Amino acid sequence: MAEYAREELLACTVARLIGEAAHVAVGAASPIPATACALLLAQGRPLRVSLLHKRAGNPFTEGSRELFDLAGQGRIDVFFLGAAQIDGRANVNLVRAGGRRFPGSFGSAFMYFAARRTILFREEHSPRVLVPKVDFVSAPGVSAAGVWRRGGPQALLTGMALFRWQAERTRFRLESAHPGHDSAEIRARTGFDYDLAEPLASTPTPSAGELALLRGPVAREIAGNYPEFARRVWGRVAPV
Amino acid sequence: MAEYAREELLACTVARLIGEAAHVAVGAASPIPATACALLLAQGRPLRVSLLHKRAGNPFTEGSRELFDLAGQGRIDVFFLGAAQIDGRANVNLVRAGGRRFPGSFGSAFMYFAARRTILFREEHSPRVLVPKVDFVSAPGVSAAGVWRRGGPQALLTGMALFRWQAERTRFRLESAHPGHDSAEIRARTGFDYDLAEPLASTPTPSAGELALLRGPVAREIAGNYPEFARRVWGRVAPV
Amino acid sequence: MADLAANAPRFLADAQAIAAQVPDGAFVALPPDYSLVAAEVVRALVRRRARGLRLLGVPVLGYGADLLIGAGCVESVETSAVSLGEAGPAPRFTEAVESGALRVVDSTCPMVHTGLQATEKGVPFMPLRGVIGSDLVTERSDWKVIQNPLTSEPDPIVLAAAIEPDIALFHARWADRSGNVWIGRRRELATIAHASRRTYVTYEELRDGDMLEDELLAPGVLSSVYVTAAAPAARGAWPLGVVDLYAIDDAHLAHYGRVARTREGFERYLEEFVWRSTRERNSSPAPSHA
Amino acid sequence: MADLAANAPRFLADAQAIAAQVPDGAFVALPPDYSLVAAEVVRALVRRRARGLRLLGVPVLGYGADLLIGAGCVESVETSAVSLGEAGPAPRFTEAVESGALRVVDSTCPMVHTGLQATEKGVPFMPLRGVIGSDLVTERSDWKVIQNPLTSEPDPIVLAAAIEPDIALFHARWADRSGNVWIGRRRELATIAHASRRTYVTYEELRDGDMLEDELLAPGVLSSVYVTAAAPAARGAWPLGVVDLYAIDDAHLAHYGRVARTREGFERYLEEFVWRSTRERNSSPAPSHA
Repeated sequence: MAEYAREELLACTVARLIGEAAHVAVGAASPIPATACALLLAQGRPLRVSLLHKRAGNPFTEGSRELFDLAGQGRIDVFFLGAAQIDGRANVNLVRAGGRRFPGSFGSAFMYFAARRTILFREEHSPRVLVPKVDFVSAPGVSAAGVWRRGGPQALLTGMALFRWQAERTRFRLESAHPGHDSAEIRARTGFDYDLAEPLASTPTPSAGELALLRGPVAREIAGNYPEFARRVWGRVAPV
Repeated sequence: MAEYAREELLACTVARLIGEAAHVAVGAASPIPATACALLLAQGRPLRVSLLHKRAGNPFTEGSRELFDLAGQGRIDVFFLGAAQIDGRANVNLVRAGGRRFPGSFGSAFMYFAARRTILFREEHSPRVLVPKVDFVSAPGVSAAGVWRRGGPQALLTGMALFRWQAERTRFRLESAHPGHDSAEIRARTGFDYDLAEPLASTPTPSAGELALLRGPVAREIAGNYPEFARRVWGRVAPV
Repeated sequence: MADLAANAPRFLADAQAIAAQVPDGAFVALPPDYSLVAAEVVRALVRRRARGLRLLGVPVLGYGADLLIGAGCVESVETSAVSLGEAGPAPRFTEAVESGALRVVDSTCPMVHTGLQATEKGVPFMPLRGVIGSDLVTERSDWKVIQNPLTSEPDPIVLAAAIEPDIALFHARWADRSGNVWIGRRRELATIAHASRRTYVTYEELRDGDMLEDELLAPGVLSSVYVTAAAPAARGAWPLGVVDLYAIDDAHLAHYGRVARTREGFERYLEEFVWRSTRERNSSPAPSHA
Repeated sequence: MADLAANAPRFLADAQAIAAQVPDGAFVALPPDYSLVAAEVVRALVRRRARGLRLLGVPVLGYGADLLIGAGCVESVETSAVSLGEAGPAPRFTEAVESGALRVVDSTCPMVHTGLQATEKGVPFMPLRGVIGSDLVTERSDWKVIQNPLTSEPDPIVLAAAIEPDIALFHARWADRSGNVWIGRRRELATIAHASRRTYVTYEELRDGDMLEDELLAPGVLSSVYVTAAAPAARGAWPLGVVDLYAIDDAHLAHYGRVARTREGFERYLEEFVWRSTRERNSSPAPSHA
């Protein structure tokens, strides 16, 4: 089995979650989702990727409003959300908890409703992040009947595991553990309750082909918009 | 007294009505208001003129929405409205009357409220145009208490006379007759009731200085956007 | 009308191929005469005998709409006005309305923009100041006057319902190989495209490279994300204009405004300028009839 | 704050002169770090010891806001987030909120845009989809959830109140002698300017001619009608970037993100990069601290 960085496993997993989609949007400070999209493009998928914070050749011409308008029009298939806290109802908190202040909700309170699917992504897998109930709902995972909502959570990916969202049960189901992690550890590190798939699968690791793309064209592409990340994972420096 | 075209008298009168203003907007098919603005600019007034249908060097960069947004923001001081029918309450009709169809309301139903002042302008002075009550209200001259309204009618200029709007009385007052017309003729040709200023003044005629500007720089400017009009009044052909 | 997202750029052969994509009965948004009308597609729609089109003027209509109306392609128009500007009233529109052949949904310019902006943002309505007291409000069952919910003072305000065109149709200065089109400062075209389920664009010239990668060009670009398909049409706006390339053909429009006053004159005009081949129009300088 | 319309173009000497126009207590709209922040004016505001500023992030805030907050210039922020992006959380913001020194009016990006678009159109509110069920709604007394007035089906929808900044403040690539500024595809700057009572802009270079007369440049121009005053500031966005001219100084931002975690580190940073003369900053290549 090829050696790989955890970020590479996560990017490949995100790429699989994206699956068939016409238009994926990536928001602020999301190097792994951006890497996943770059991987799909490098694989020749006819995917449109809108990076909100792309520094050069930004796809938008209406400024930072355009991403939200696109989503409002129903043109965004997949979006990503990270959060300081995520609970078992797929609520996300990006504002505050226990006296700590986080950056803020960004576009979550809208995008979580307007994008067709949202992939929740947070590397830290701990009871501090995955809580029974978020201290502040930046955006709810579930909406009452009659409330307009085009889409919602698809999955929750952490540094340890992949959970699928079950819309009909409004609960997560543990789908796979990343290599090196097991069911008991995940249960101990997860503050909310969830369903189990038995037996628990192992998250597929990156193939040699995926790794070759990641370390070649994808790394070059990502270094432009996420220089710190590219340096850490691939030892790459941003092009000037 | 210098010889002058009726259009020149009207443009000079419109220029006086504009008076002190920072920003004047001119809508569709309004060569005489446009001429008045060009005259003020040629006189060195620090006036901003936005021509909705300026063909080259259009002032807007947000497309045809920008004029209305500007007015909504309170940035338009003076606007012009023509109409198929105008009544004594300063209502305007640009839609239909007596089986006849007119082009339509354009932006009147908004601009008449949002611009700080509106000058009503119609060359034809007849009982067919100046009616007791319009058949269709494209935009009302007067609004009920509590209805948001930043501005309203300032005056009504026709090919025969100038009426001032009296906001407190919600009626027009005949202010002056153009040379060659008198009080009785105006009364006979006006379908609505109005107040009289006694004695009736004569509308001032263009000065030699005004005529020189009109026939020089103003005619050149206007020929670009209103080629038919410029040819008719000044025998000018549009620059290519 | 299902598809919203266009992904890979799609190019069609010519204006006729675009016209074939516009089904009878479609709700088609058109720009005003001064803003990049796809006149060549309009002629192709007449030739393919399109029927039942519902036109939306953003915010007004002119020559192109009058042609379609006269040729019997149009069931209704929603617009703030139909006019030929300096060339006078739109003769076929006027005749069709006065004879009862055409339904008009009357609007006022900013209400059209507002209704499209609502769709652009994905909301069902958007408010606008003014308008109250206009008979337009009484006629428009899709507008509603409500009390401003944010104040306890009396403050009526009108809401425009979201306007959702099936098709946006216009002309552009350039397209590039990525399927982006350059519309310059004619931002109403962007709004139309954002709000429409499908967008068809004819263009003067194909440009190499990706215009979105060029910071100077990008502000005037409509991204291919909104473009369903594009097709070349040199002088495709004629007798209307494309800024910096060719001016509006005033003499031709004045000619049209005169001859189209009668049904017979209009038919002769169609014969001369529409039924004859498109290629002839495109390859030779546009004739003027003063 | 009375004046809306600027007529004759007004030029000021430098960023310091712009900072002098921003009164204590003003409600100031700022763009995000990736969109032409007038960083030189931010430093000048720190130097003039501005107090009580209320910042609006359109839709988020970053380096510039963190500097103002740390220097004690800010009473409150209304924003969707404050962050240094890849350089991590905004340290002075985080500290000020956690210590109770700074009031935050939390928002979400499209609600900021929507509130500004309301002012841009001159309406008191504008609706947005989503948001319902977020605790943001409970905290924002200026937002209101209503039943969609256009349907009889249950359909709650949230209204954003119009946001009316006193001052829009940003940087631009060019200004011309007519007072127009070129903002390229950063249209949020146009929205901010449209919605604000006064707009102050610093620019990299003065360009001859009227950019609105140039069809290629015009789509990226903000007309002087919205510009209260402009002033030159070469490298005026540093350590943030101006596309095609200089990139964001990642190493410097990372340095800031580290040292500003402590009050002492922040004070040293201010001493080094703000209290020392502006001229020094502008005339020499910007230093990087990796």
